[in-house]
Amino acid sequence: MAELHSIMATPVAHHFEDAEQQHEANTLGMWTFLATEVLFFGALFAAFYIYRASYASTFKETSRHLYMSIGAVNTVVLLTSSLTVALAVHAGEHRQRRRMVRFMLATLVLGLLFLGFKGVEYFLDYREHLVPAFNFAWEGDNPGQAQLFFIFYFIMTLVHGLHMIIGIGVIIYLAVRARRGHYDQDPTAIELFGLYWHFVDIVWIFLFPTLYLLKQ
Amino acid sequence: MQGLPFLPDSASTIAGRVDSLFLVLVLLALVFAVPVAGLIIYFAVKYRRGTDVDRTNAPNENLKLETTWIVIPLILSMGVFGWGARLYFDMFTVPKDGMDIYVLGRQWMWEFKYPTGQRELNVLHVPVGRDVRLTMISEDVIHSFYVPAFRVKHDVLPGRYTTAWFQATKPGTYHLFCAEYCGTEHSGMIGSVVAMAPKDYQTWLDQNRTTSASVIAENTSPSAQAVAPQTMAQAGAQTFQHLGCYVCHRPDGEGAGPSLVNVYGKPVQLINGEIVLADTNYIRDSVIDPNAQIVAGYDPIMPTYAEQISEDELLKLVEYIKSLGNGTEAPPEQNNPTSGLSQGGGSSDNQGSSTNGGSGQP
Amino acid sequence: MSQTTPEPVAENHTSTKIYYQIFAALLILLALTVGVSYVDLGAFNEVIALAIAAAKALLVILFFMHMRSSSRLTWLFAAAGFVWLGILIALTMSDYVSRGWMGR
Amino acid sequence: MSATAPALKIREPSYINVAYTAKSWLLTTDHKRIGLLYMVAITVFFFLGGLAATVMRMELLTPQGDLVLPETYNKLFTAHGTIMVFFFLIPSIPATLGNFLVPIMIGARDMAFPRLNLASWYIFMFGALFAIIALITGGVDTGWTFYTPYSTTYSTSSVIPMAIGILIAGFSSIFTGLNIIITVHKMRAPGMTWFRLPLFIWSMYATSLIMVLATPVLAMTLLLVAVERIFHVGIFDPALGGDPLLFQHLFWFYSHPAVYIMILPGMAVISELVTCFSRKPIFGYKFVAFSSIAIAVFSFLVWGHHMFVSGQSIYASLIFSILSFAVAIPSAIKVFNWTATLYKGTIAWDTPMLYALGFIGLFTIGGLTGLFLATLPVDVHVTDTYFIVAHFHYIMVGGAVLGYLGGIHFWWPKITGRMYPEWWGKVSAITIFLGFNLTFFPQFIVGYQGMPRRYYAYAPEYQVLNVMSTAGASILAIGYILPLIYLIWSMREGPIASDNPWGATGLEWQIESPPPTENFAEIPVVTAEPYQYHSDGTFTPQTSKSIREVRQEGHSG
Ligand code: HEA
Ligand code: HEA
Ligand code: HEC
Ligand code: CUA
Ligand SMILES: [Cu+2]
Repeated sequence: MAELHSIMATPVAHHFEDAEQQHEANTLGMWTFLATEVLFFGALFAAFYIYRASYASTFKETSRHLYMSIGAVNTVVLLTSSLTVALAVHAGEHRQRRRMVRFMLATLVLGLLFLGFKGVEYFLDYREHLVPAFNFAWEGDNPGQAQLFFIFYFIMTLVHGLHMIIGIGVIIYLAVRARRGHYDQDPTAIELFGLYWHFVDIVWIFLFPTLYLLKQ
Repeated sequence: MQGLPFLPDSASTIAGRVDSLFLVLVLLALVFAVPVAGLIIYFAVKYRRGTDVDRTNAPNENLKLETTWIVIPLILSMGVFGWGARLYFDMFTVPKDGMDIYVLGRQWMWEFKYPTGQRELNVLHVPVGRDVRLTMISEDVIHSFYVPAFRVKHDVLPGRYTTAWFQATKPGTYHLFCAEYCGTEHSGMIGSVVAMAPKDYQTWLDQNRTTSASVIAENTSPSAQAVAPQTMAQAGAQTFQHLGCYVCHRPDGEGAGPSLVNVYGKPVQLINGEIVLADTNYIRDSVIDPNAQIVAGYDPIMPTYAEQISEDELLKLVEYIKSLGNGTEAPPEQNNPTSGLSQGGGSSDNQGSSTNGGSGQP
Repeated sequence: MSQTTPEPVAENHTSTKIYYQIFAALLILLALTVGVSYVDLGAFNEVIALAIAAAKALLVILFFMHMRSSSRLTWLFAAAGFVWLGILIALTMSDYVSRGWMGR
Repeated sequence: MSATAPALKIREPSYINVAYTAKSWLLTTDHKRIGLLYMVAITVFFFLGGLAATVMRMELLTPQGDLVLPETYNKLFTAHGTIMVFFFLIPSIPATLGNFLVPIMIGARDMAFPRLNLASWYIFMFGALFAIIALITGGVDTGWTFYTPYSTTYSTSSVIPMAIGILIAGFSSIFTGLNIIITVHKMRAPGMTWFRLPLFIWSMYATSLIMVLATPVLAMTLLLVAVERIFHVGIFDPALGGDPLLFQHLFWFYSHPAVYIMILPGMAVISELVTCFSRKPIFGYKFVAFSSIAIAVFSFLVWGHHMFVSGQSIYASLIFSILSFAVAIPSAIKVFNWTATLYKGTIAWDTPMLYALGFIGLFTIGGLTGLFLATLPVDVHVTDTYFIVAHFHYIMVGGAVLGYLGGIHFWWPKITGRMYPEWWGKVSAITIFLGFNLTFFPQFIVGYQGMPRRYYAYAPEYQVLNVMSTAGASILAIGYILPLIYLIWSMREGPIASDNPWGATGLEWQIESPPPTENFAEIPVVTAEPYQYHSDGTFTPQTSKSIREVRQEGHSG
């Protein structure tokens, strides 16, 4: 993200030969960063699935305590935001500033909506005493294993949420500048943001079944 | 092999085999290191700047040479791997008919428990010429049981039994180290293994025939104090009583749970169709986390005992359930209430012995 | 990825259609996975849920993230993350699944 | 160091004397200056870590623990290990020489992402700040491996700041790796095809792959440790259903590849030195190049060899063992090709070459003893003994640190525009070599005899070898302090270096010493393979025209 700044300077930065080299370097850089992110989240998924394999029965039970409806709605919200980002990038590529900004704002709203739903869900979890270290109480068997599930649930969704928050911060910044016409010539920044946002969406695509659906 | 000054004492059946493999590796290392170092020095001197030697037709590549020095090390190292794998299997295949000793590791001391009831700190007495099986568990962090003279090492984990075995070949007193870093007094978590001729060992056993009530009382609940048990199995039988296991687990199988007679070491059919071996960890898990694996034909009604039972009691239960393996009660042993606790070891300050760092301790 | 040269604006409608189609497909897959989760299929629940998730991720990567029109190099970079994650999971699992094999 | 730079032989402002203010250093996006920022930071850390080692070795002079308290000793080796690994060796070559050289060697003006590069340095320093806080607030006593549940539940020391510090520094390493990867892919000058890349670049590229793909796992693992510790919830704690072995898997998934992050850059340097000082092309260029990539890929498949007695399934151990043997092959390829490069060369015994030859020898010993450890039954006996300590110091000190020092000497004229004093260079190289072997060879023996590591008091029969080791360490200390002194001295007083004092072929030698900020007035056209050293003493630089000629053509045309 730190690099967005230099990308924003429309003229080719001093160390690049031409705009194409710069564009390729930027997108490839973002993909590399995403590969890192895959393993960052991947470590969590790996740990989760190993515990899930060992404590299948408890984890199925705990999974039932999550609000699948909220999770599903949030999935729709995020998928929609992916669509709007894709459309914003498309508009940017076609040099349609107003359309681009509109889709970016839509993405922003959807992102906030996701966080809002997530907040509500956390609140409900809290009311049901499902928050480890704060008020965890488990009626059923194996409270230790149940707590393990919820620790992972919270860490995974919080790390994901943090990525959402960062994304929202960036899109606000980009939208303001886009309105002023900063990306009329070179919409690479929007494109890179799009890659990031889609990635965050993909993480959720895996989180949703992993946490909410494996309850049979 | 004994003659080589840099090798440590070799006093177990596998020690010599490990040493041979080690020496072969040394040889192999020399076979590669000496030519490499030799050639470097030779070239560096012969072709140093200013010397008048033939430098024409210096090669820059040679596929044959490259293949050679890929294939030869590969073959050699696969050979070493194979040899190592075999020996490793032998080192980790616990012999069926050894004698059992239970090992409890805690910050920063070793406790050894004999099925016959003896209990020692930081000193382990074993007979020469018999396979000794160690069933080990930690009450706090990871430790590692290491006897250099036996070339035996295995981590001692919290929450799970690990096993190691050895057969001593030479009477003597050997170092026992904790090899996994475990906190402040890690280097004080040492002791010794005393290997004795079978006759001496028997004498030692008899002299230290357990077991005073006071020692047992440390780790068992007050109700157990009334009758001082002698063997671990008998102590386990008591725990079995006062934790109420007997209510459901009756020898005739008439209770709510399966009979535990003849369970140990046999395959168990689980409700989800799996078949697992009823080993020490299975029994431990059955008590700590009963619903993880449900025996086919029974309801998951057994409560967990994770909060109420110490590792020490668990070991006794395991030994008790093992003793039911042949379908009879554990053979009664003679009660001989002399001191069962022989203190020892190199560590001077074992403050650890009074505090219990154990996770499951009541 | 490689569209650095602007394309004619007129193409707009046809080229965004695909995004809406993919979006619809994603929603259908979502409905499917939620539906399947109510049916008890034993171990297959897991397989199906993750397969559907993988399919969704693939759609996003291919179309939303323009992987379809990207260079081989980008493919390689995108795949690397997942392949390495596969290594992490597979080799770690190799320990867990085989722990019981030798009567501990 | 900026303010003192005297009038060097500069034809146009070099990157050093374009500006002298502190701001011009701290806000620079010039990869060369960032490289130097790193160099200063890691030098401080190296001596900090060395200081800890010095106290440790003094404690180990006698079998009883008499110099420091056991908890102090534990904090010392933890500080030593964490500092040396995460704050010295991992950033050492990639972030200093790598930063300085990668763009120049491929004919670029800067890294692909200069600001990210500067940000990496700040992230690194921010992480280092946490580590220092951890040390000041009482230190950490977990060992550099942070094994659970000791680190999460039982230790009472400052584990959290240290874990956070390493996590943050990890991101610096990720961004450095990312930068190098993209730079190598996208910034190569015309004519710089993959097979014309100097081998330094190949190795740095392989290193970067590991940085990018392994480090995030460490970051997440340390995050989990911190969460478990802060909130007292079980993640790896078996009392709450966790599995301590899972921590070990995740930790070593990073930390084994990380050892190749440490050695690959050393190999990168050695390939440059061996060719230049034998005046010969590298023997088997493609094998050496691809072996770097092979090491990077294989390195991810062997982490379980740190867990042979941990309670890991023995079948998993078998897999990890056989793969560990496999990963040795690419290293073997390198050693053999370097040796073959010497054959019929014209070998100059300059200081960098002494380091290079020392590297090959000591790395071979360290690597071969790695094979001992990959052999299951032998590892059962020697794991967690001084045999391990000797193994990794042979590779990390005898290998990586010697490589780093060799590289520093080799490129010193390019970096500073000054030569170091050759005589002192040789003296210190030889001192380090001798002191090193005296320090660490006895540890192989004492390790096989069974002395466990991380012991502050030990059985008396191990004393003789430990005394040798401590004696060696004091010689080693002198060997390290010497270069510190004469290199700093030479920055002001050293003889002025020419643009290409070694007559080397790389692009970095075809520009001024020290280089101007933009590196190249015009992007050079690469016309030759690397290492075109000819037997008659001449050489063909990688670009056919000197940069000045190119520039003149540019002016006239
Ligand atoms: C730079 C760092 C570095 C490097 C490059 C290596 C390289 C290797 N390491 Fe090492 N290792 C460490 C740093 C490193 N290691 C550290 C820090 C630890 C301890 C961590 C801790 O617990 O604190 C450790 C621990 C360690 C262990 C675990 C020991 C234990 O704790 O029980 C093992 C086990 O297999 C091992 C093996 C190897 C192998 C096979 C290689 C191979 O890559 C070596 C390859 C090189 C050669 C083989 C030499 C050249 C080849 C020839 C001359 C030809 C002949 C070749 C053949 C016959 C094949 N290492
Ligand atoms: C890059 C990595 C690196 C480097 C360079 C070193 C360098 C050295 N190491 Fe280190 N070492 C490790 C990485 C490294 N080590 C790791 C990872 C561990 C494992 C830690 C653990 O178990 O968790 C370890 C553990 C370790 C141990 C085992 C401790 C134990 O298990 O109990 C020992 C013991 O001898 C040791 C010794 C040394 C010595 C003598 C040096 C010498 O080469 C150092 C020589 C340098 C100097 C002596 C500096 C000179 C400076 C001064 C004397 C001070 C002057 C000060 C100023 C001017 C400010 N190291
Ligand atoms: C409320 C009844 C009840 C009590 C009390 C009880 N158990 Fe159980 N136990 C069961 C049932 C039912 C099963 C079989 C289902 C299962 O595996 O959980 C079982 C299974 C077991 C098994 C596995 C047996 C096999 O055949 O594989 C062991 C071992 C065991 N119990 C030990 C104990 C011990 C030791 C105690 C006391 C500390 C104890 N149980 C207390 C009901 C009980
Ligand atoms: Cu117990 Cu170290
Ligand atoms: Cu390793």
